[in-house]
Amino acid sequence: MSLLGGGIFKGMAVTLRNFVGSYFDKERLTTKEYAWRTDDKLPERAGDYPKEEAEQLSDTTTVTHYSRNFPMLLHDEGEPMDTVRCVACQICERECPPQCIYIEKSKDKMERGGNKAQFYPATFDIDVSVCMSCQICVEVCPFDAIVMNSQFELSTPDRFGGLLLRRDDLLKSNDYYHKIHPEEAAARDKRIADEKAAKEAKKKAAEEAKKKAAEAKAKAEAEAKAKEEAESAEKPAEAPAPTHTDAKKEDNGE
Amino acid sequence: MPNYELIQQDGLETSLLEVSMGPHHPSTHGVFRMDVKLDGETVVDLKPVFGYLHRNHEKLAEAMSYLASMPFTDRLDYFNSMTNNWAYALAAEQLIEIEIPERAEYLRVIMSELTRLVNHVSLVGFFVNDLGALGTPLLYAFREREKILDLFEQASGARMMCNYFRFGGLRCDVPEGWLDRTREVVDRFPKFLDEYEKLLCENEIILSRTQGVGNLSKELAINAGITGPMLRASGVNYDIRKVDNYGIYDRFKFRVPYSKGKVGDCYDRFMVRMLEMRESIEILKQALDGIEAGPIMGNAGKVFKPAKAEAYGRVEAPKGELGFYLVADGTTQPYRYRVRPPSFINLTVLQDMCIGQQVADAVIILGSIDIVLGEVDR
Amino acid sequence: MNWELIGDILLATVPLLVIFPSMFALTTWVERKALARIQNRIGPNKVGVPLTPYGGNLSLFGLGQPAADGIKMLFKENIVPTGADRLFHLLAPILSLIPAMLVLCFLPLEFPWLNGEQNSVKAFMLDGAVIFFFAITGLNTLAVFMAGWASRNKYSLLGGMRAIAQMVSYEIPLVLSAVVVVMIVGSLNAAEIAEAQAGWNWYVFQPWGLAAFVIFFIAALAETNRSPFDLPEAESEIIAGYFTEYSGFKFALFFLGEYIAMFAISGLAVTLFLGAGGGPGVEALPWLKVIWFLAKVCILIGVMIWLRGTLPRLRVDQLMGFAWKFLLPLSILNIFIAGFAWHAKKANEGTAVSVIVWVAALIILYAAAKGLDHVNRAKVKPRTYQYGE
Amino acid sequence: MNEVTAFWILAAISVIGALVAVRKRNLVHGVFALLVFFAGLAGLFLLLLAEFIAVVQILVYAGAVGILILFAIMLTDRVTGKDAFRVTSRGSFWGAIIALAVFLVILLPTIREIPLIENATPKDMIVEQSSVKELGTKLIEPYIVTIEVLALLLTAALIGAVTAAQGGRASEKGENTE
Amino acid sequence: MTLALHHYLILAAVLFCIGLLGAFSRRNAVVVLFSVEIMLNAANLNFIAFWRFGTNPELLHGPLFTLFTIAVAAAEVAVGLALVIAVYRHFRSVDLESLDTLKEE
Repeated sequence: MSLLGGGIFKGMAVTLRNFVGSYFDKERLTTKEYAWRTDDKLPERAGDYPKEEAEQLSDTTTVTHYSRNFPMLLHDEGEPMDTVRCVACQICERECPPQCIYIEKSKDKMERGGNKAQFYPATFDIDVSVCMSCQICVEVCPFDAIVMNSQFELSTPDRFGGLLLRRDDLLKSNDYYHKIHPEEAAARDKRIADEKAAKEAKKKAAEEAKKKAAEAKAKAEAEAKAKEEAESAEKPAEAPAPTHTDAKKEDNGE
Repeated sequence: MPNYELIQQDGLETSLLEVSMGPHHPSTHGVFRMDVKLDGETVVDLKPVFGYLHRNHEKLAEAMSYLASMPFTDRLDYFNSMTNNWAYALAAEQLIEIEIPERAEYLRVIMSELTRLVNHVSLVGFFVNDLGALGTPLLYAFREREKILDLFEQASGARMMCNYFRFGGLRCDVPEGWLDRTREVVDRFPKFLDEYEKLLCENEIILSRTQGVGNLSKELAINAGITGPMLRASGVNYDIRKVDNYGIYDRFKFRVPYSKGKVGDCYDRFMVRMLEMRESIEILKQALDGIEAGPIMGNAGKVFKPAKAEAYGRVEAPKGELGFYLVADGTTQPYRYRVRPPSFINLTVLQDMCIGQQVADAVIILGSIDIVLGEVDR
Repeated sequence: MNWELIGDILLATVPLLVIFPSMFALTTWVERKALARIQNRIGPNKVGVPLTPYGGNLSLFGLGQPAADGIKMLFKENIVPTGADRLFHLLAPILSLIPAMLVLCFLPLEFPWLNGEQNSVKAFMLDGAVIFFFAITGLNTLAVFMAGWASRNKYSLLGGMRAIAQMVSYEIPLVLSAVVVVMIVGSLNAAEIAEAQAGWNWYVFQPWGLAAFVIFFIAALAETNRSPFDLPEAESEIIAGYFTEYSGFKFALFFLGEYIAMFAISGLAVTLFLGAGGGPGVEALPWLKVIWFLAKVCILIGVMIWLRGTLPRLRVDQLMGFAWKFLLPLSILNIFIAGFAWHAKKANEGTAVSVIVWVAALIILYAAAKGLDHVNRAKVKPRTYQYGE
Repeated sequence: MNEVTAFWILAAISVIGALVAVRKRNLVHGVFALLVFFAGLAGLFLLLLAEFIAVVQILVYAGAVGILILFAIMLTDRVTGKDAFRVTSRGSFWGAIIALAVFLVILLPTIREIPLIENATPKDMIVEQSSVKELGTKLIEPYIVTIEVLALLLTAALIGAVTAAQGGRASEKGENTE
Repeated sequence: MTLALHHYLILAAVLFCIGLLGAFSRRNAVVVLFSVEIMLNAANLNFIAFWRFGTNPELLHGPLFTLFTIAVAAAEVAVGLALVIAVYRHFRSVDLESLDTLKEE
């Protein structure tokens, strides 16, 4: 025989425990009071609401290092458009599931970071009202040019243009990327560095091999020459054949 | 003016009241409509109307690459994006020879069982909310759900639309320390469940509101193709994790709770879910013990281009059997893409369960079916 | 003109019109805050005294929230649905507030500035205060019906009909449990009932009084449409019941009426069972009586909020069954037990006898309640489940 | 504000309430007008120092009878409460004539009696003599048989009403009613 | 001017005749029930008035009789409305003029 209304009393005990616990137990009260400003002041006017970028990023209650929101374009140190990684290959545009990316290739080519001159995006628009933050563009990008931003305060009074992010809005530095996603950025940079190192190593190896080959060739030639010279001392010596630029060209073409 | 139809009942002649509950109604769990004919408070006829959230999911998928559909599967049952991803990945992986690394399999199980916890705990909260509690159980449920969603966010970058699974593995590895945090959450969960059970399972009002309400017989449940906890609440021992042993479920020891009776009512459906959560915790503990370091992506190529074939992949989603049927025609896009949504098929018996019940019962019966309109309407 | 009488009336009514609406404002804040804490939230915490031009503001734990809500309600558009009965749609909220305000007069609040001897509210020293209370609260039903019918909305109509059925049914156990006290005191006068309980002689300490108090409190919850009997406003079923179509100030009036009715009925419970203004220190400082009275009312309101945070609601047939098959037989039995206990006490004054009577009455009442519960909910019990490997 | 003003106001309220109740086409409006009439009458009872009767008037008429009539309207007519057919009956003209005649017939003797009855018992005495306790004692002692008969009548009416309203069908079905 | 018995008597007469008018002129059975209630209440007013202004108020005849009337009236309303509902169920109408089966069939 159970107590009359015992289940109700048990439930009331649970709610009472939660009521009291919410004042003492961090585990129970998981919500946090949302401060308007760090200096605990009200915003000066209603239009103040979309916060400054730095402030948004410092607000770790809403944004963690793992959050992804909308894509952005990465550029390396220097002027954004001079160092943008994107080469307007349009793979992301093709793969984007909701098709929110629009890219126009540039007419001319541009050289970045000592690499071969490539196209750059003349237009790069992302309609974030359509984007669903799926990160597929990031996955398919072969140049590590597009990554996810965690900025979320994008509210705007402009109904049509306001949510269409243009190329210049999207361009963010690699430092910024490191700030918002330190682990991911470090991993990515490491991978790029590894790849680059691997490439360098390969290049070096190739160069060395070439050098060796050239040396060998030169040697052989020299020997041959010597031989020839020995054979006919009248003929003048030829310039050595190996060229640095050729090797580089070959490497870039991979 | 509404249609009134004269009816005879108990010798008292009254007129029927036609109420269109929804699509804007607090307890239809989205944009769902029930055209209810009421005799006083009793439901004499009920017609479910849906399609308000139709997004052309299946046809869209036929016009884009296999991978591009993956984020869209998140939006089917937006409570359980991980299991949706898994079902789709399973189907696609059957189309092509692909090897899934060990660590990825373990993480898939962990994610899927965490999803089950998320779904069941909030379903119980919503259900009790439909019963009329002022959100208290729901908010306790959401408090716990938040902790799991934080884990999802750390792993995949998003809380709900995770888009985490890939053909042949997972998109990325979990960050450092994630497994420890998960273990902490999992270890604490039973304590919360005890409290939750104390709050709900013995409450006289809940008992008398749910028992004998929304009866679904075993035969009807089987014939209507009901799956998941709802089928088990009607007394059928059927769980795809046991039947198919997909993934690595055969390595874990767990039990499947099901009802003793031949008829399942709302109380059974509620309790089966409560008990399933405990089993999920067991699986999670075993999986967290068993997981080892390793790669998370197999030998999958960059371009997914299967040969001509058909495949059907199904998982035990928290709501029931979630299946994806794919027909490949040798291109990078599926020729046919079809979802078997558990919510939709479980919803088909709504009318049978509701007729003769009170209008307040119709609401909780709908709640106990556990539908998500994103999946019903696709 | 009888200026003295008018002065008395003003002195008696103006405090009521000040105290209870301000308590209403405070209660909405307390309720939101308490429910939030029960649900592990924070609740209103921003609105306070806006001093933005002077740099910063006072948030005061969100105490400004009721004022902000009130201002918002006042300035909202008054929407009357097409096809609604405009006159009744307007009258219903007013009619729901009037009886609630009116019955406050019958509470034995002994304001120190009044020169009445028995009942502080001299102007309303009615002989049949308790029955007047029930008569006037009964009018609330009409307001609810009016709102439900005039809105020309099916949910409103359903809610209105539910409300009527519920209020009419629960009035019976409510009155029957009050009858016990009236019977023992031998008066319907609230002041006399309060006086009879002076000096910790509260009726809630008697077994029949305890039972009557519990029945009264449950029925009061139903009368004021509080959880778990909030079927007329069941959000998950019929949107907001009879005030689905109300917004703005009319809704605020309904809201106010509902809370004032809560205070009134809690006040009656305090009068009947909890010793009215009695409490420590009232002999020395008579003005403490008002404080004690209001404090007890607040405790009852707190329990109502606590219940609201815990319980789901009943179904219509269960609600009716509970009133007619559980509360009604129990309260009738309670009347008999009260009569027997009273006679037993009168016959012999010994402590032993009174203790035996006390315990026996409690056991009988509990057994009866248990038996009724068992009969009513024979099939309802927790189940066990089997597991497939 | 003295008693006379109160009387005229209350009289006006009850007469208007009664007239509207009788003439209004919309039945629900009619019921609420009837309730206004009852309330006005309760006020008049208070004016006549019959406090307890006023309470009972409100409790029974406004609380119970009004609700009962509303339920009957909801069960018999459309929920709009509008009369679907012609309001007045065939003999309404003659009805009005008869009503007027009756009024005159009642009124003439009343007017003639006016000078005879004017001295009333003082207020305080009435209040003292008509307390609820006094009324209860009277009800128990001389009228105990009446009240028992009344209780029987009410029970019979309750059973009769339920039987009549439920009709033959429910009794055939047996104790199926929840 | 002071209030005297005749004020109340005339008021009661007016109310009674309004009730009579309603009972005679309306076709809806429910309205006829209203009218009967109005007449009964007019009579009650008379009882109370005579008690107040008459001799021997300590006997409380007026209030007691009114109490009984109210009880009987409540019973009458309950039965009357039950009959109205029964009639409605049978004829699908509460129009008193259409309830003439005894006359024509």
